[in-house]
Amino acid sequence: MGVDFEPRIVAFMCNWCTYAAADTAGVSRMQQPPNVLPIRVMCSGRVSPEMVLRTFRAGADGVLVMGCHIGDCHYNSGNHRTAKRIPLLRNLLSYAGINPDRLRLAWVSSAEAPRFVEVTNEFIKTIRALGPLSQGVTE
Amino acid sequence: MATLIIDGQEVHAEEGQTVLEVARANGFEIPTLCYHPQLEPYGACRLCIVEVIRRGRSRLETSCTYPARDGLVIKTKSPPVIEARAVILGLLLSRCPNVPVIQELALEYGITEPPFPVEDPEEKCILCGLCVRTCHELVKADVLNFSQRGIERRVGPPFLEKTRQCIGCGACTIVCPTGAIEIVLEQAGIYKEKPLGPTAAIWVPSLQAVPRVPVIDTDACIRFRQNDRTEGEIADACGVCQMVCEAGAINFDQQDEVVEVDVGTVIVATGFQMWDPAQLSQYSYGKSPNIITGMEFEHLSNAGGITSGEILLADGRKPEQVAIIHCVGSRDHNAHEYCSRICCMYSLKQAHLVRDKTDAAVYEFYMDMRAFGKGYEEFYERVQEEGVVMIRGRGAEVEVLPDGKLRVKGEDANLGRLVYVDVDMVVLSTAIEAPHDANQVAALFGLSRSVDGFFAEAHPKMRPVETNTGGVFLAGAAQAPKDVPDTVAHAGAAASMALALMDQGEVTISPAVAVVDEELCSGCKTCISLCPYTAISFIEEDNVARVNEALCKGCGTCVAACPAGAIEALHFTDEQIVAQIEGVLAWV
Amino acid sequence: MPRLKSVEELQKLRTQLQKNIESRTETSTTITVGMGTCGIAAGAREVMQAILAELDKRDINAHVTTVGCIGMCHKEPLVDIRQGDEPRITYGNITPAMVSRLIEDHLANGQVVDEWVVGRVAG
Amino acid sequence: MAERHRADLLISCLHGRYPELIPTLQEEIERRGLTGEVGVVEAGCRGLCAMGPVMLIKPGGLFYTNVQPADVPELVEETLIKGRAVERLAYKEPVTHQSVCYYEDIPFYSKQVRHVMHDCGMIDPQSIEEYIAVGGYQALSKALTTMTPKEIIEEVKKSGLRGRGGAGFSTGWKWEATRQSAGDVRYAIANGDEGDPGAFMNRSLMEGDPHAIIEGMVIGAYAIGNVRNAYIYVRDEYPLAVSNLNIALEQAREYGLLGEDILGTGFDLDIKVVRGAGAFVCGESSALMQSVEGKVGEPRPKHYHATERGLWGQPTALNNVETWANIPLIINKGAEWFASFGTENSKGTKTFCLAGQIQNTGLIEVPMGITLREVIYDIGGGIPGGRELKAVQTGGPSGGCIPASLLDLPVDYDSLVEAGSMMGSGGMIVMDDRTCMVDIARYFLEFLKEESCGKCSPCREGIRAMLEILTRITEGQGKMADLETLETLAKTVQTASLCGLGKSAPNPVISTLRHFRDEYVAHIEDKKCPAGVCKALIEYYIIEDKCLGCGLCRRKCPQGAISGEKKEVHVIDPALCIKCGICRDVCKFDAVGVR
Repeated sequence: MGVDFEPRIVAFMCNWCTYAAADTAGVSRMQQPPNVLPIRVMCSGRVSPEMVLRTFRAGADGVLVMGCHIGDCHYNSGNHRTAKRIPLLRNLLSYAGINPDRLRLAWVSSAEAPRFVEVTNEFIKTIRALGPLSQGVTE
Repeated sequence: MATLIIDGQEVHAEEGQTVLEVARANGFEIPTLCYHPQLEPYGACRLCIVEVIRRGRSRLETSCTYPARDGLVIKTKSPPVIEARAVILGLLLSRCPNVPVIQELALEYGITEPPFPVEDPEEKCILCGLCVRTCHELVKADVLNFSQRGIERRVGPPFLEKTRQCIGCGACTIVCPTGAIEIVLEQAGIYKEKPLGPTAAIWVPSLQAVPRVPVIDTDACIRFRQNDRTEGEIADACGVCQMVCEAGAINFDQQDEVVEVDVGTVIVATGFQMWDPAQLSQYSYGKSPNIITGMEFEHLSNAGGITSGEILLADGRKPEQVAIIHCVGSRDHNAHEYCSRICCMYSLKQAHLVRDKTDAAVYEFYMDMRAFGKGYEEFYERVQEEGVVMIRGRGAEVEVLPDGKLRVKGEDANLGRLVYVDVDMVVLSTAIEAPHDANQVAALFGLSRSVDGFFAEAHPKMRPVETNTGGVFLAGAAQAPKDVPDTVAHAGAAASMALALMDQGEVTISPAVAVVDEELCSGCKTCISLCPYTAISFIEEDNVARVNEALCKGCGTCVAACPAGAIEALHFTDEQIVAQIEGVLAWV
Repeated sequence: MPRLKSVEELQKLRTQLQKNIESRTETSTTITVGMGTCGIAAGAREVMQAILAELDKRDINAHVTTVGCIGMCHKEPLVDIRQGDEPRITYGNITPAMVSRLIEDHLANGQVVDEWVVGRVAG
Repeated sequence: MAERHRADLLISCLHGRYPELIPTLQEEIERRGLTGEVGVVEAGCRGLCAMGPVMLIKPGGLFYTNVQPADVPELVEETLIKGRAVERLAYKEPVTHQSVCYYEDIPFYSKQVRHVMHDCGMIDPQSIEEYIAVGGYQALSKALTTMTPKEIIEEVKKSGLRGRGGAGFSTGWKWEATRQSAGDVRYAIANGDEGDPGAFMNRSLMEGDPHAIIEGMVIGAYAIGNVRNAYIYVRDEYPLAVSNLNIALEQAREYGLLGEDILGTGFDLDIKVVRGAGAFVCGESSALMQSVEGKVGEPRPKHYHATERGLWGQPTALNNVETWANIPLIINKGAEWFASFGTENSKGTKTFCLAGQIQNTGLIEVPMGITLREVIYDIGGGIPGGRELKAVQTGGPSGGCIPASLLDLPVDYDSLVEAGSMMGSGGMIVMDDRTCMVDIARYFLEFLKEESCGKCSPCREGIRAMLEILTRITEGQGKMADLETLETLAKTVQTASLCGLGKSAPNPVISTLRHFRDEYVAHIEDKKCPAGVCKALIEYYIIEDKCLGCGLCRRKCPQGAISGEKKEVHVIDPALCIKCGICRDVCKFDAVGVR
């Protein structure tokens, strides 16, 4: 795999925590690569498995689902659903021939702009190491 | 009503009053050591002796126990009285030669040296029994009593051993006139958050609060503690505050209660707390009574405080040098990284106060002088003109010298070298931080907190008083450190936001809600249990789920879960999101 | 033990109890029995016991004392009776059988039994 | 119930020395066939305690002293069978050494007037029957059935009876004040907390005639009104008094003389014995009442008299046991009879304990107003060894010392106070010329230092300070200025102390300073103890003219400080001598002198 591989990562961010953290990171002029493509959802619980799969199909090399910390959900319990769904989905991914490491769930609160940068950079590194998701090939 | 003549002056007494009470009420001075107005008279020290002339017979009697009967003639300063008091004070001074209160009283009667010296000059107890009576009559713990008799008499718990009966209320140490009782705190802490110095269980939390109302700390209050400890068996301990409160304002039966109020908006203005400088040992806080925090300096300097506003050292002297250290706990990677914003200005004010009230030299160790507000810079200049020595550089360490002096070490960044000054008093300008229970408040209102622990506003620039929870606003230092003008402005803004919301009388909800396509809905009810707002109900006759738009907050959890794909989140429909995904991934 | 319910009962009890400590209370009558070896040999003890029994029977308050030999051994048992300031009357050769009359005449009736008298001593 | 005896042997003052005496006697009586004829009674104190066991034989009044079990066969043979006195057991006149066989003839008794103590030693104190037989509870029945409470109080007032505990407050007035104080519940207390060293009048009375006290209290309770409970406070060091009182109370209850409906009159009263807790100060009225209440026996301020607010805050009549025991006498014989004894202001008789340097140590009862000379020389038999009387200490530790020059002082409340002492409960300690008055003052203060409760500062600290000064003087370290300091201290302690103990504590100092100032001066200026007591100031030496060289002192000296050949004059080595005084005590020739 080439050094010039630039992974395309779709990050689902909840409106209240992670999206705000990303915003703050931006306001704070924190350096981050452009590989992360943000999709704002109201709650991480809005992210259905189908949508993640459609994202991979649409050509993403990795998917990040980010929401509030457990207990901090703006909708009380939306992220509890996410916390159940995403691990299940990871099992399903390998069945579908996609390395489960390409999907990650992370909790980033609105106050954690540095953590947002850290999590995304770390994920970019992981995906960069995994290489591009080759369509139709079982990994 | 009885009429008496005291030192030639006619005075009146109520039924049941003693001669001492009447005399003191009329301004006659009678010395006492074993008397306390809240305790039964005891008549042990005999200092309050007066000459009582009744039916032509003159006798020396203790005024604290003698009933103020009609027709008595009292002489409080006749030669036999003075002579007897002098002899008694001589005896007491011989017993306790090193007790200041005895020394002073004895001096009033012309006695400077103990006339009958004893072997142990360190004795402090004069056996006045105040502690014993307090423990018995008020605290009702009956821990202290006398043992032995005569000159061997002593005060202590049974067998002079530590006893669980002692609740450690410290009342005995407070009534003791000679400081003979010390309290050893095995479990420190209950006095920790109180104003400077030992405090009672009833205190005024903020000296300049309006109304200035004291509170009872039920964890420290003898009455409450005895009641709790004995499960109500001793329900009437102490109560001194009730006895002395002329307004009858003390009500022990008042209970904490939960008041439920229906409101449309909430302003969170929970403020801040002072950071505890004992966490950084280099400042030696707690190792010398003359190392105080800025807040403690405020208590000291307050005209209503314990020194009536005089700035004094613990031993009562005036300080000759005072150091003020900025940024204690602020701008520090080992404590709080943020700037507490208010310290520079209050430190300057305190430097000004020291200069104003004493002749002490003042040294300010500062990192940067943040005189950012209106008129602040001018004040900074004025303080400099007052002769305050400004040392640019963090005050790094405070050392308590053997003679009690305090050595402040730091770097003078301007000179580029280490400096130290020896001072009498150090004021630590400590950081302010979010209250220790901010996380509970946050959970209650669904608030986020910034890295610094303060509550996060909805947007750092555009929405400084709103939160992510509709109808909940922030005011003051709950949001971030603020000085008074900033707090007032911020609070005003929060109030206007709340008022604006209330003025509308109705709320506009987000259009981003979920809707069920009833054609597709299979009636599986998966969504119903998922909804945190019970916004989805099942319609039996149509065998479909339906969303109440007023309740739905639009989180979309149900959308993601619907097996039939029958629910859509408006403005966040699958199609829209997928379009976005495809859009962003279209970038090559 | 009896519970006293009235002053009268107390008085009755007292009268009854008084006898027991008679020897310790003041009395004007003293009966003295000669108890020297000679007296005992002549039967003075029996006489004395008879006197005690008789006094008890008649409820008479009198002290009974003993003395040693007074030298009239041939007249033993000797019994002296003295009442108040009256002269002391000494009876001789008294036997228990004579005691009843002696007590009755002398103490109860105040009649000296002249035929048994051996001497009178004033004071 | 006792039987009618021709003779009763009344045995007193056994003091536990010869527990087998009475059994031996009873055996001997049985052996000689005298059972039923002769009774043996263990009776209360007869006063001549130093000569106990004593035996009084009734009728007749033969009186034996120091009776021992070995004397029994002879005693029974001679006295009970033959009616003869055993002269060697008779009382020996201390001056003439003549034997006195009969009770009435003993001067010790003949000068006494025994009213309160009359039955003491005459009856068995554990038998209510004997008490009733000698006329006990007659006063009670008279008072309850024929007199109103007011009449009783009037009678007691008229008798002039004053408190026998020492202060001498009029008993009648006290009762009246108690009666007049509002209260549904009132109390009566008998003070039997006798604490003065060398005094045992109250103990003898409580042990020997407990019913007299009880009878007096029932009468008093009836007179005062609303008294349903009364207490007898007895010091715990008197176990026999406690047990005899309890037996007496139980008997009185059984006979219906105590408890509910006494003698069918409808009057109720119960009396309980409260045992003291071993503190001298508990004899002080307010401390005593604290102690009865179950609190620490400490005095409290007495601006309200106990007659107003006493025990548990209720009106209380608190009298000495001797005072109570006088009541039946007054009721039986009348106030006039009672008042015919004594002086103008001190009526009746008073018991005293003679102790110290006197021949007849013991318990006496004399009419008030008798002179000290009569007490000491006629009753007491004078000073042993023909020594000279120096002073008499009356009133217990807090009384005062009366010098020999005041020997003709009448013994009554007011005269004693005038002479700088007080009646107290009746202790009299006789001191001869070998007594150092400074040392005596020091001794009493030492006692008071131990016994001060320590509550109030003048008493607690003042006694300590005075004691230190006195100790200094007896050690030859005194200064003349000390005397003035002592006087100032004494005055303040006297006027400023809380209770009677403190107020009277300086009396030993004040009275010795007043009457024996020269002895103080001798200690201070000349560094000499005239009486030869204060060790730091004396030296023992052998008077050469008198020493016969018997060697007794040499053998007895614990330090081996005496040397000398047989039949030659001995010498004491002052360097080794510890001034114990044994040589002086053992020398038969008065050859050891003190300088």
